[in-house]
Order: sequence, then structure tokens, then C-alpha cells
Amino acid sequence: MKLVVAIIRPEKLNEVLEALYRAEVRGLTISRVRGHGGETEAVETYRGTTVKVELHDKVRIEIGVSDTFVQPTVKAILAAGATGEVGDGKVFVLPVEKVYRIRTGEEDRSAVTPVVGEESGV
Amino acid sequence: MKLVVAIIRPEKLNEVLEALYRAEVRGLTISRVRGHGGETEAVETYRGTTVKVELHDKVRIEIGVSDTFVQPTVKAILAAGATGEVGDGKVFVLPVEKVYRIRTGEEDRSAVTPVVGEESGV
Amino acid sequence: MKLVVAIIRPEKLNEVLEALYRAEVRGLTISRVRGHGGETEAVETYRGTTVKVELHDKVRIEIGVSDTFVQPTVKAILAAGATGEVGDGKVFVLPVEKVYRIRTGEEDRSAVTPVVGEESGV
Amino acid sequence: MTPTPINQADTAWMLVATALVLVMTPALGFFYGGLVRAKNTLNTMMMSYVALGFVGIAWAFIGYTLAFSTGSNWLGGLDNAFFRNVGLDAKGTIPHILFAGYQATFCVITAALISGAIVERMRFGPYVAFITLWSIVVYAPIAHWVWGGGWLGKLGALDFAGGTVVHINAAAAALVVAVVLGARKDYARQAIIPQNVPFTLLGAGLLWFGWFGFNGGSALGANASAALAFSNTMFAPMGTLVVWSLLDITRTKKTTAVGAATAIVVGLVAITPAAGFVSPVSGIALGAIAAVPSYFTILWRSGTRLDDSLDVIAAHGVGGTVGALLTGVLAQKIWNGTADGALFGNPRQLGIQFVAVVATIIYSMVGTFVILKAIALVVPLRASQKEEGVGMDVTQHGEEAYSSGEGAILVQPDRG
Amino acid sequence: MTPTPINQADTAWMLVATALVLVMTPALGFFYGGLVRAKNTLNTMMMSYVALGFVGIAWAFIGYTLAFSTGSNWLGGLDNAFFRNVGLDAKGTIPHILFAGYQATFCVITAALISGAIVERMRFGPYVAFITLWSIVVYAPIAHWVWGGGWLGKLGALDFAGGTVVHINAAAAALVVAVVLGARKDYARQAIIPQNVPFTLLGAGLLWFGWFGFNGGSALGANASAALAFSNTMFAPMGTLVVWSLLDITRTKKTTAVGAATAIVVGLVAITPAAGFVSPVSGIALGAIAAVPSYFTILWRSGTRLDDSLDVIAAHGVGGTVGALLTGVLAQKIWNGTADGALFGNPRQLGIQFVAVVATIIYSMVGTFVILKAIALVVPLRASQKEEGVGMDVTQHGEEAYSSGEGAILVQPDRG
Amino acid sequence: MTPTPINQADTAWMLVATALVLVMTPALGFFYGGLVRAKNTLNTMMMSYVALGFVGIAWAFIGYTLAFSTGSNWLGGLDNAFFRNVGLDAKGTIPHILFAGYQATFCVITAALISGAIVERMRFGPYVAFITLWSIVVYAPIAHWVWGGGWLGKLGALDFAGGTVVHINAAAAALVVAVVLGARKDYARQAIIPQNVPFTLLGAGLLWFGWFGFNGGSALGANASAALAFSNTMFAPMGTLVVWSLLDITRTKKTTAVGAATAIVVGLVAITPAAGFVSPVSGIALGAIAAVPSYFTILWRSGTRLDDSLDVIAAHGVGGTVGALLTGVLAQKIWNGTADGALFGNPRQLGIQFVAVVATIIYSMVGTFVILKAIALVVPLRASQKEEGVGMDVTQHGEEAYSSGEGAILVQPDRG
Ligand SMILES: Nc1ncnc2c1ncn2[C@@H]1O[C@H](COP(=O)(O)OP(=O)(O)O)[C@@H](O)[C@H]1O
Ligand SMILES: Nc1ncnc2c1ncn2[C@@H]1O[C@H](COP(=O)(O)OP(=O)(O)O)[C@@H](O)[C@H]1O
Ligand SMILES: Nc1ncnc2c1ncn2[C@@H]1O[C@H](COP(=O)(O)OP(=O)(O)O)[C@@H](O)[C@H]1O
Repeated sequence: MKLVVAIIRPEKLNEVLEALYRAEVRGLTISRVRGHGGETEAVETYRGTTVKVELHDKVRIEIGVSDTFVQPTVKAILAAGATGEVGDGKVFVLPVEKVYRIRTGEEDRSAVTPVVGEESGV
Repeated sequence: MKLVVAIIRPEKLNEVLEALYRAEVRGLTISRVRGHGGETEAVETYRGTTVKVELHDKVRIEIGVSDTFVQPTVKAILAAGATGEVGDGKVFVLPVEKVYRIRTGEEDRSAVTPVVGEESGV
Repeated sequence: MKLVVAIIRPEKLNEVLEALYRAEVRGLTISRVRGHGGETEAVETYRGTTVKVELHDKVRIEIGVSDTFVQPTVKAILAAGATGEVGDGKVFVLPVEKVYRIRTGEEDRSAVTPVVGEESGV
Repeated sequence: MTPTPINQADTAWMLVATALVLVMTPALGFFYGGLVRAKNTLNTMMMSYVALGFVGIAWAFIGYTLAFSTGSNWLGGLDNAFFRNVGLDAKGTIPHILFAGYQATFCVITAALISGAIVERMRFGPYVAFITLWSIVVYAPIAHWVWGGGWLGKLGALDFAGGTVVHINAAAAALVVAVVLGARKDYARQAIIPQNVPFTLLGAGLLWFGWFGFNGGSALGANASAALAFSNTMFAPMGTLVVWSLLDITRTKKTTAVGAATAIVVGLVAITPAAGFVSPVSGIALGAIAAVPSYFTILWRSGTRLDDSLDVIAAHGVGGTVGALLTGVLAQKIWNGTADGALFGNPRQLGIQFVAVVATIIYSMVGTFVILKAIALVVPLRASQKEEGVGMDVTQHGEEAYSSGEGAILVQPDRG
Repeated sequence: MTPTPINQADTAWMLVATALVLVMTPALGFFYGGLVRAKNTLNTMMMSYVALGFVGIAWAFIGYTLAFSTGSNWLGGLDNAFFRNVGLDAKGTIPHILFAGYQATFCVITAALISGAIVERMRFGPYVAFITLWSIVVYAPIAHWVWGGGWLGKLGALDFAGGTVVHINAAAAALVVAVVLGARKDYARQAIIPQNVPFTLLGAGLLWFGWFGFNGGSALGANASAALAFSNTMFAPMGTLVVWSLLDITRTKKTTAVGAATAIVVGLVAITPAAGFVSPVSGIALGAIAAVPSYFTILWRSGTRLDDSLDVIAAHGVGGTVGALLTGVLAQKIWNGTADGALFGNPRQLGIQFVAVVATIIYSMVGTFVILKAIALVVPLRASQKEEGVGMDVTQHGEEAYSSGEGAILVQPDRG
Repeated sequence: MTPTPINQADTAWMLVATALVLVMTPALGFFYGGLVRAKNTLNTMMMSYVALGFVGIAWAFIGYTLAFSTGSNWLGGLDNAFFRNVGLDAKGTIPHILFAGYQATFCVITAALISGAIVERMRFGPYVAFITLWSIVVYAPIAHWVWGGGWLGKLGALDFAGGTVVHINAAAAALVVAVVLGARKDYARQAIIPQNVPFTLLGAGLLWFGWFGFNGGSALGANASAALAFSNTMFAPMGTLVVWSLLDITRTKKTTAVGAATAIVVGLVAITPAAGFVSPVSGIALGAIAAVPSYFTILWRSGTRLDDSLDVIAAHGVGGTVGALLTGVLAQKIWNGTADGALFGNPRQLGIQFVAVVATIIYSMVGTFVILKAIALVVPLRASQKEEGVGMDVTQHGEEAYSSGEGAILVQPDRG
């Protein structure tokens, strides 16, 4: 099992989600983050104060996948997330020792295999 | 040392925190995330536009534990976080090479052992 | 390759960023999190209700580094992030199997080496 | 329809007063909307805003005539149904249609006030049906009793701007709805914390602003009575705010912003029945005194199983009752030209006030209960546990208050 | 300059009415600002706020005289340029300078209304130049036609408070600007979701409040006509809100908060030309009817490539046109002392109204197009794709609406 | 107490004007509250809101009589202490109690203005004590000097609505408090960025709205003077906004929203002393000119160690001084019936204005210093470094402005 962590541009999120969908990756978790890399800094001014904003809005995607899915997942992100300009972000692949599905207690592979089934949430 | 990362329902956070407390897990870090899994999608309408919201609010918990604590920690989360309905979330256990406590520079085991001591914050 | 994950005080963020800058760490990603440790709890009152807030605002920093950079990175964080009072936070070093730069598809070491180059963002 | 002469200065003031009262309903939406959880923000605000539609139209069609046209001791007639004969000729010294519009704003906000007791759990359709019916079946008759020529007015009950008609009435209804609906699933099990206290402060500020029209306008003209009511509306809540802050400090060593916002509303409620009847110094005293019972009612209430979520009873019921009774104590003929209170030699007034309070509470509770049960025969009143968990904004309105648009996929329009 | 006598009561009301209309522009900033994405919040709000500066000053210098001083059928003269001869003597029954100030607020908000069609993409400098010129070249003449002694007024066109001058005019301009600028890069490709619906509700509430001055003040005094206009401004949007909610429920089983806010504005727009001319019951009918075409225009529009981002055309264009035409149908001499509409035996009025609508649309579209193209010769109108992606707040204003200050490094002052 | 006759139209306007000024204090809370960091939002807002309680009551009890009852050149008497003899009989042409209420709102906002200099660090208890004492010891005497029959009024100082009494006075106090308290620990070390610029824009919009009552109401009736003051209150800030935007563009190529909000306030401050004394065109000029010194004062100040956090000195001190002096230059007898300024042949007026400014600054600074030091003998004025770090909302009020409730555990009530 691996955990794929990707930092991408917020405006690319929808495209990446779609690409992941086509790659049959179903489960994932995202969060808003701010990143610093080679991007140009923004300058802002508030009354007399000038400020350099070094951090840019990014989205972090975290996807637990079984080993065979790692390549397709990474590929989908690289393809859909790139604009070619500095600031597109990174993908990290981390080893995972164990995965559990909270609902059932299932482990590892079966923990990340999606069940299309009864409703939940809205 | 391991890092336990759990994605849970926000409404289960308090119960999970309590369960962790009883399991004598003291240190942890949480963040608001949004997840996609088998949950039904929400449909929203803004003026003429219909929108499908595929992401659901979740809470991510990150807990650094020494190896003997992994099982109790995971168990507590599984027990307190489950509702039985799709969308309960996942737990990932990641290997950790090193842990430091910033305050003291202590490493590994002693870095995550809580000190009940002098005040701080409010 | 390693992923250094640090939980620090928000008020220390600027100092830590500066320290990392001096340590020639260029790329990183941060997010707002809330943590529980040995800190004193805050008590809040809303109309008749008294509430104990057990979580404190922290900032999570995530830095992908090649192996030789791990020590300087951790050192910089420990030095700049410490106040000596409970609640300074932790640093975790996680193994990483693979890193990609989304823009170019470059892997590993070259994926995290910063390019100072053409503009992007603002 | 040649209009009979109106007083222009009175008209100028009543135009403004009407606009001021209208803005109180959006203000209430913010006061309430800041106190709930983020997932229920829009629903809570909409509970106020929607009253501006349905209750307002019900008033134009039927409520106004039942409240203010000539009728019996108990109810007005139908002469002004659908605003028939409500024109530009003077009612008092202002155009009749302006009077009707002014009163409409009272009916709207009274209905909206009730929502504070049932936020975060009532289905929106039944809520709209409820307040619309309630404004006709409960509000209009009570307004008639006191202001429309009904028995309480004849009895000599003093209610300058609606202590009984508006506040006690709404609070009695709130109690019934809160009990019938039951507590929120998380109530008393989890901390339910205000999502946006600045919104609540904004609402309190705008409510105060609008309340000058509510109380000052109840003089129905730009006269000395308006000036008195206006000043009391300024100074009484100041007194409440001071005492409330001191209570806060004494008990928890901290003054709270939610407390300050609440104190302002409590002071405004308490002075409402008294505004044009008591001297400014009595007004300050009244405001100061009124802080105490409401403060402790909130403390007590939150320890019970009664999920009057935003404390309508403590603020409007207790505040309104204290105000109505103290009106019977502190009224002074030399200030109002009408009647003295108990402190100034007329203890009978206190008795009359008591009757007005009790009659209002009883009628309001019974009426509210009947309407609710009638609606419940047709549709369920309450959202399901799951809907409550997800939040009323998404489940009742298909919207989120604050959205970053992450992961939202455009479905329609797909024609373009 | 000894002032000739003024009517004090009229003056009292017009002072207030002017303040009320002024607050509509900030309110519009919030109405619009809540509907865009967070990264464009300040830019959208500033599009309204900045009109209070540049358009207001342009009005004082040249706009007022072109609109209201004696001139031809087509344009006023220059007698009042730079407020020359605009003093404290009475114009009508109120001080001349107050009249000029009241009218200034109309010009400001009309210009600001246009911004709804072009948010999230127009560069700020050209925008400011555009609305300033537009207020002189397009707004002032049309105001003159209808209210300043021009041909439409002489023809007998009824426009109580600006259905054509303000709303249809702004919407026609909006259409042109939206087409000239083109759609936002994400339009119809990504879900663009309102960042802060409470702000939109706040804006709607304050707009309603201010609109009492807009319509009620257009009687230019505290008289029966003001009372009628005022009441219609209350009850017509109530009717719109009810119908809109029912349409929402029928179509999606949910009433939306954005819908409610929109309905309020549509109702206010539609009643604007009619406010002092129709009976209260006709006003409610007008408001109720007006909900339908605007509702379906929004649905239809969002399926096209026309990125009228915040639906200025549907709300102000369609709403204004429906209102202007229905004024020609529902006007009643016994209520307004001026003219009957088609339903009351004077079908010719409908024809006149039609002419006014068409003339306004044509002139506004042509004028807008010319101004835009002229500016485009000098500077690009549109932000680059990258700027649009980053957001207009940072790129146009160097600020963020909501900031936690993370990772912001203090650069200056470094002298300290 | 039979009321002597009042003028109804004047009363109508003054009722409204009073409500308008009252709403300025909440508006100020939002203006200031948007500019601080999120952890200090409620504390900053409460610094305004709490003045509505403590300062208002202090005014009713003692401040009013010291300012406005007959007394010496230096201070009023005690005839109206605790509102004794303040009834419904006319003072001027409006009910006395309305006059007292109108003036109360001035005292409240003046005290609240000071808070801008000391946000994010002053303990709340001492702050409340300070502004309450200050309103009695500093504000009331200065108001007496200028408006209550004191020496500055007799000298002929022109201060229409409070350029010296309100703005210069508050700014002088702000300077002293900022120096006595010292800078915030993060000042000039970290970027301190506004948490919610829309709140600041909202505050600016509502301040403008309320300021019409502030300046227009200072005519104390619905007369030509009110119309003049009102119009100047509209057009002068428009001029300031234009010039400020152009300065912004010239310097940084961008207009800022915080700048626009600031410009509006600066323009309003500057026109305050002049509002009823200068012609509309002079008003625009005055507003335009006033932008420059305040703009550059802000730039300069932020490079110093003087942590006047929200620039009270630049906006109210500099703006007020420029306005007060220009009143002495631009006043015209043909507009105000009272006095000409230097430009119109009366250079002496400028001298008088100068005396008024200097006297106000000196007295205010000394008084403020003494009060602060007296309080500091009893309790520390400043929060600890740790409290400052955690934020004033949690440490002073036990609340958070925006909360999602995560990880908040319900402690009480545990009786249920
Ligand atoms: N070493 C790193 N560790 C963690 N996140 C990083 C790292 N380097 C870059 N990032 C993230 O990726 C984003 C883009 O990085 P950057 O290096 O500017 O882009 P590019 O890879 O296109 O050169 C940054 O804003 C940051 O969020
Ligand atoms: N493979 C995954 N990687 C990361 N997060 C996941 C993954 N699968 C699910 N999640 C997270 O768990 C949440 C619930 O997942 P879901 O599969 O719907 O639930 P269940 O496990 O109950 O079937 C999702 O909203 C998402 O946040
Ligand atoms: N075991 C842990 N796993 C993850 N985060 C932790 C852990 N322990 C502490 N933290 C984070 O570090 C912060 C400070 O921790 P605490 O133990 O109070 O500080 P200290 O290390 O100074 O004793 C917490 O608020 C939490 O965010």
C-alpha cells in the first residue's frame, strides 16, 4: 500500500479529479494548503505597510492506493496538473504499513476498494 | 515510531478524541479536509447553475505514536469513528524514521511522551 | 528522499520560514491545523454554555527533501521554532519512495531542486 | 379617492420609521445567523428573510383587516381585506396605506422572532406555513386586542410598541414550538458554538437602529411622545448593557461579545412597552433592572432540556414581561398624558398589565400549538437526523453559506 | 444668496431619502461581492465603492447640469456646471443643493449596477474611466429626457423613480460590456460558486432599506405620493419573493437564499417605475408577475455563452422592462393624479412606455459601445488570463479580502 | 411638565439624525474590526460597542450637564445631572430630551474612536474605565467650550459638527494612549494584515450613512443649513476618494480597498467642522485637499515606532485639523449667515480656528495622560505578551469570532 500526496494548483483541481476518476481512483482526501516554491512573490500594500506574500494557494491531495494503482494515479496527476509554468507542484509517494476502513474495520487492499452501495451523507 | 493518519467524519471528532484520550493518546494534530469516497453527492443550485458537490467535509487526524501504541490508537479510532454508513473514512499507518520535540530537541519515544507540566498557551 | 513534517506555533512561522530559507530549503507546503498536547486548555463561555477548547492553532509544514538535507532542515526548525514552553510542537521525518515535479515530470532529487527561472503566479 | 389632509412632518417621520422597522428583519437574520453553526447559516437567515415575503403578503391580504379594521372586542372585521379602502386619506395624521405598511413590519418581525427557538432542525416548508398561519391566527387577534380597538386596549393595558403583542407573544410561541419540535440532536451533548459573532454584533447594531423606528414610530407622528420613546430606546439598552457586562465580569471575569449583543436586545425588548410612558431616568432604571432576570434565565435555561436554541424566551419573554410589568409601575401621566403606574399612585395599572401578559401568553401558546399540530398532520415538522447532521443549508436550500468551490462540478447548464 | 422658502417637512424627508439612496451603493457592493469567488471579493465591492468617488464628482461638475438644467429636448444646458447657481433656495419645495445631491445618488448607483455583468475580469483603471464617462455621456442625457424636461417626459412617459433611466439603462449597458469583454475564462467550464451568501443577503436587505428613499424620495416631499410609492416599495417585493420561492420549490424542491435575495431586488426594480402611479394591490400584482420573466431569464441565460455574470439583464433589464410596461397598464389617475394605464382605459400609455423603453435601450447600447471602444484604443479592458486566475483582488488592488497573514513578510517600512 | 411647542419637521429630522449617529458606533466597530487580526476581532468591535453602554450612561448621569447646562466659560453646571429638568419642552425647536440624546451619540462615538490607536493590546477593563472617565473629564468640557456656551464658542470658533470637539480631541487622546501603552509586540516585526477587508468597507459605508446625521443633524433642524451640511457630507468625501485613489495609483499602480475606506473616513472627518459653513464647491475642494496630508501621514507613521495601530491620528487628527483650519479659510457668510473665512476677507477666523485646535489638543492630551496614569496605579493597562500572542478575543472575552467548534468540549451545563 502507498500513500500518494500531491500538491497542485487550485485551478487544476477539477481537472485532476476528473483524471483520477478516469484512472478509477475513487477515494481521496483534499485540503487547502499554501506553498512556497519558485513562484514569483506577490506584493501587497495595506496602508503604509508593504508586504511580500511568499505563499501561494495550493491544494493537497492524499490518496491511499494499493501498489498496482500507484503508477496510474501518479500519471493521472502529472498529466492533468501540469501547466508548464513554475508552481505546478509536487507528488510524493509514501510507503504505508497498514490501511483500515473505519466503517467495517477491513484492512489494506479491501479497505481502499470502493463499495458502490447504500446512500450516506447527502 | 509510526504516524497514524485518520480521516473521519467531523461529527465523530469529539467521540474519537475521547476514545483516544481513554487510550492514553495525548498528542495529536487535526485539520479540516474534504473527501471523496462512496458517499452520495450533494446537488446545489445557484441561480441557473446546478452543481454537484463531490467532496464531503472530513477531519484528518495525525498522531505520532511509538510502536506499542499503534494498535490501541487504531482500535480507538475504529471503534469511536464508525457509524456503519458509507463515508466513515480510513486510517493509514505510516512508518516514521525520526521524531523530534521542538521544545527540547528530544527524539523519538521521549519526543512523543507527554509532559504534564508548566502552563503554556491559554 | 524524505518528507519532513513539522507542527509549529503559528506565531513562529515567520521565524521558521526564515531559518529554512537560510538553510537553503526552498520548497515547502504549509497548512493551518489544530493540535492537542500538553497545553493548558482555553475556557470559553457562550451564553449559558461553558466550553473547553482543547485544540490550539498550529501550523503544519511539509517539506520534501533529499537525504542530505534532512539534518539541516530539522535543525533549522528546532532552532527557530522553540520557545521552551509547552506547545512548541513536533517534527516527523517520513521515508519517501518517490517524488515527482508535476510541471516537468522530473523525479526525485531533481524534482525538489528549485529552479529560479521564468515567472509564474504573481 | 381625494386624500384627506395629512400632517407632513408626521408623515416624514413615519416614512422613515417604517423603513427602520423593515430593516430589523434582515438584522434579526444576522443576529440569529451568527449564533448557529456554519452549516445552518443560510437556513437561519432565511427564516427571517422569508417572513418578509409570506407574512407580509398575508398581512396585506387578511392580517391587517383582522387586526385593525373595526370589529369586535376580539377581532377586526373584513373591511380592509386585501387592502380594500386602505388609501391615501389620513388615518390619524398620516396616509392610511403608510399606517398599514408600518404595522406590516411589526407583524413580519414578530413571526421571524420565533425562529430563534427552532433553528438547525425545522424543515423549511412547514416553517413557512407555520409563520404565515401564525401571523393571521395568533398575531392579528392579539394586535387587535391591544391596538385595534379590542378588549385589552379598552381595559387600559399600556403597550407602547409591542411588549405583549410582539415580544411576549413571540416568546410564548417559541416555547411551544421548541417543545413540540424537541431538542437538536447535538443539544447538551456537544458544544454548539457561534459561527460568526461579528454577524451577531452587526445584527444587534442594526436592530438597535431599527428599533428607533419601532418604538419612536409607535407615537405615529413626529411629536414629543416620539421623542420620549426614542430617547428611552437609546438610554434603556445602555443601562442593560452596563449591568449585563458587570454581571458577566462578576461571574466569569470576562465580558462577552455575545453577551453584549444579547444585552442590547434585552434592553430594547424591555423598554418597548414602556417607551412612551416612562421618564428617561425611569427608562434607564427599567433597562438596568431588566438585565438581571434575562441574564439568569439564560444561565438556567441552558442547563435544562429545553432547547430554546437562541433564547427567545429569556430575551423576549422574560424581557418583555419585565418591561410590561414595570410599565405598570413606572408610567407617569406627566410624561405620557395617559396613565400613572403603581409607583405614582395607580397600583391598578400593574394589575391590568398582568392581565395583558397572561392573556397574551395563553392565547399565543394555544394558538401556536393548534397550528403546529395541524401542519404536522400533513407534513413532518422536523428534519431527519441525517439532514440535521449534514446541515440545513444544503438539505433545505441546496446552498452553502461560504464556499470555495473546491470539488464542485458544473452539471447544468449543459446546453451552452 | 437669501434662500427662498422651503417646506421643512419635505426637506426632512428628502434629507433622509438621500442618505438612504447613498447607502444603496455600498449595499450593492455587498450584494455583488457575496456572489463572486473569494479572490475577487474586494474588486467587486470596489466597483461599487469607487463610483461613489468618480461618478459623484463627475455629477457635481458636469452630469447634473446636463441632466437637470434647462436645455433642449435632448440635453440640459451648462447653467449648473460645477454646481453654479445650485444653492439653498428652493427647487420645488426643497433646497436646490439637496435636490442635486439626491439625484447624484441615483447616478452613482446606476453606474455601479453595470459592474455586475463584468466582475472577475475587467481591469480596474478602464472600469473607472468607463463608468465616469458613461455617467456623463449616457446617464445624464437619459435622465434629462425623462426627468429633466426632455422629450420622453413631454411625451408623457411614466417613470416614477427610474425604471428606464436607472434599471433598463444599466442593463442595456451591461449587455454591451459583457459582450465586448467576453466571458470569464472559467465560465461554463467550472462551477463558480458564491463565496459568501450572507453578504448577498445583507446587501439585499440594505438595498431594500435604501430603496425606500429611492422610490419614496422620488415624490420629492413628505406627501401622499411618497406614502404610496413607499408602500408599493414594501409590498411589491414581498409579492415577488413569494412567487420566486414558489417557483424555486416547484422546480428544485428547495427555496434558495440566493434566489430570495435576487427576488427582492427584482421586485424592487419592477416596482420602481410604477411606485407612485399604481394602487397597493396593483403593486403586489406587479411584483408577483415580475418574478416570472426574470426567474426564467436567469435560467435561460446561464445556459448561453453570455457571461452576464451576476444577471444584471435578468434582474434590472427584464425586471425594469416588465415594470415600465406594467406601469402603462396598471397606472390609476385616482391614485397618482396624473395618468391612467391601459387597464383603466388609456391604452396609449402603454405605447408611450414602450417608446421610452426602446429609446433608452438603443441609446444606452450605442453610447456604451462607443465609450468602451474609445477606452480600448488606449488601454486593454480585460485582465490577462493569468491575472484572472490569480484573482482580481491581488492583481488589481494588491490586497486580499480575508487574510490570516501566514507567510506574509513585512517589507516596508524598513526605516523604523 | 407641559411641553412648550416644538417644530415637528425639525423634530422629525432630528429623530432620524440621532438614529443615524447612533449607528456610527457599530459601524466604527466594523471599520476597525476588519483591520485587525482575526484573533482580536471581537475585542476590537467590543471597544466600540461597549462605549454604547458605559459612556452613554455616564453622559446621561453627568456628562450632559457638564457639557450643555449653564455654567462657566470652562464647564457646565449640574442643573441637568441625571437628566434632571431634561424633558419634552423645547430646547431650540426640538424636545430637550431629544437634544440630549442626539448629543449622547456624539460623546459615545468620540470615545470609541480612540480605540483605533490601542487595539490588540489593551486590557478590556482598564479600557472601559478609561473611556468612561475620559468622556466626563475630557469630552464634556471641550464640548462645553465649543457648543455649550464656553469660551471657544464665544471667541467665534467655527466647528459645525465636531472637527475639534470630536475628531481632533479623539486623535490627541489616541496619540497619548498609543505612546503610554507602547507598540504591539509584533509591530514592525511581522506583517499585520487586515483579517476582513469587507467588514472595513461595510463600516466605511455605514459610517458615511450615519455621518449624514452627524453633520446634517448638527443644524438641529430640517432647514437650509441642514441641507448644506448634508450635501457637503456627500460631496466632500467623494473628492477625497478621488484624490486618494489617484495618489494610490501614482505610488503603487494600484488602488486599494483599505485605502478607499480610509479616504471616505478622512473626507468625512475633514468636512465635519466645515459642513454648514462652506459652499458645496468649497466642500469638494476641502475634501480633495484633505486627502493629501492624511495620505502621507499614514505612510510616514507606519515607518515610525508609534503604533497608532489604525491611524487615528492620520485620519482624525490630521483630517480634523485640516478641516478646522480650512473652515477658517473657506467659510462664507452668504452660505452660513455667520462668518466669512480668510479667503473671503476675514483672516482673523483662521486665527480663531488655530486657537481652537491648539487648545483642544493640549487639554485632551493632558487629560488623557492623567486619566491613564491614574488607572495604571490601580490595574495594569496592557495585556501580557502571552495574552497578546494568544489574542484578545480569547483572553479578554473568552470567545472566538469565527469558530467551527472543532475539539470544543461541552463543560457546563452539566446539570441537565
Ligand atoms: N520540497 C517541497 N516540499 C513540499 N512542497 C513543495 C516542495 N517544493 C514545492 N512544493 C510545493 O509545490 C508548489 C510549487 O512548487 P515549485 O517548486 O514552485 O513548482 P515547480 O515544481 O513547478 O518548479 C509550492 O508552492 C509548494 O506548495
Ligand atoms: N483511498 C483513499 N485515500 C484517501 N482518502 C480516502 C480514500 N478513500 C476514502 N478516503 C476518505 O474517506 C472518506 C470516506 O470514504 P468512503 O470510501 O466513502 O467510506 P467508507 O470507507 O465508509 O466506504 C472519503 O470522503 C475520503 O475523505
Ligand atoms: N503525538 C503527536 N502526534 C501529532 N501531533 C502532536 C503529537 N504531540 C503533539 N503534537 C502537536 O504538537 C503540538 C504541541 O505539542 P505538546 O506536546 O503540547 O508540546 P511540547 O512538545 O512542547 O510538549 C500539539 O498541539 C499538537 O499539534
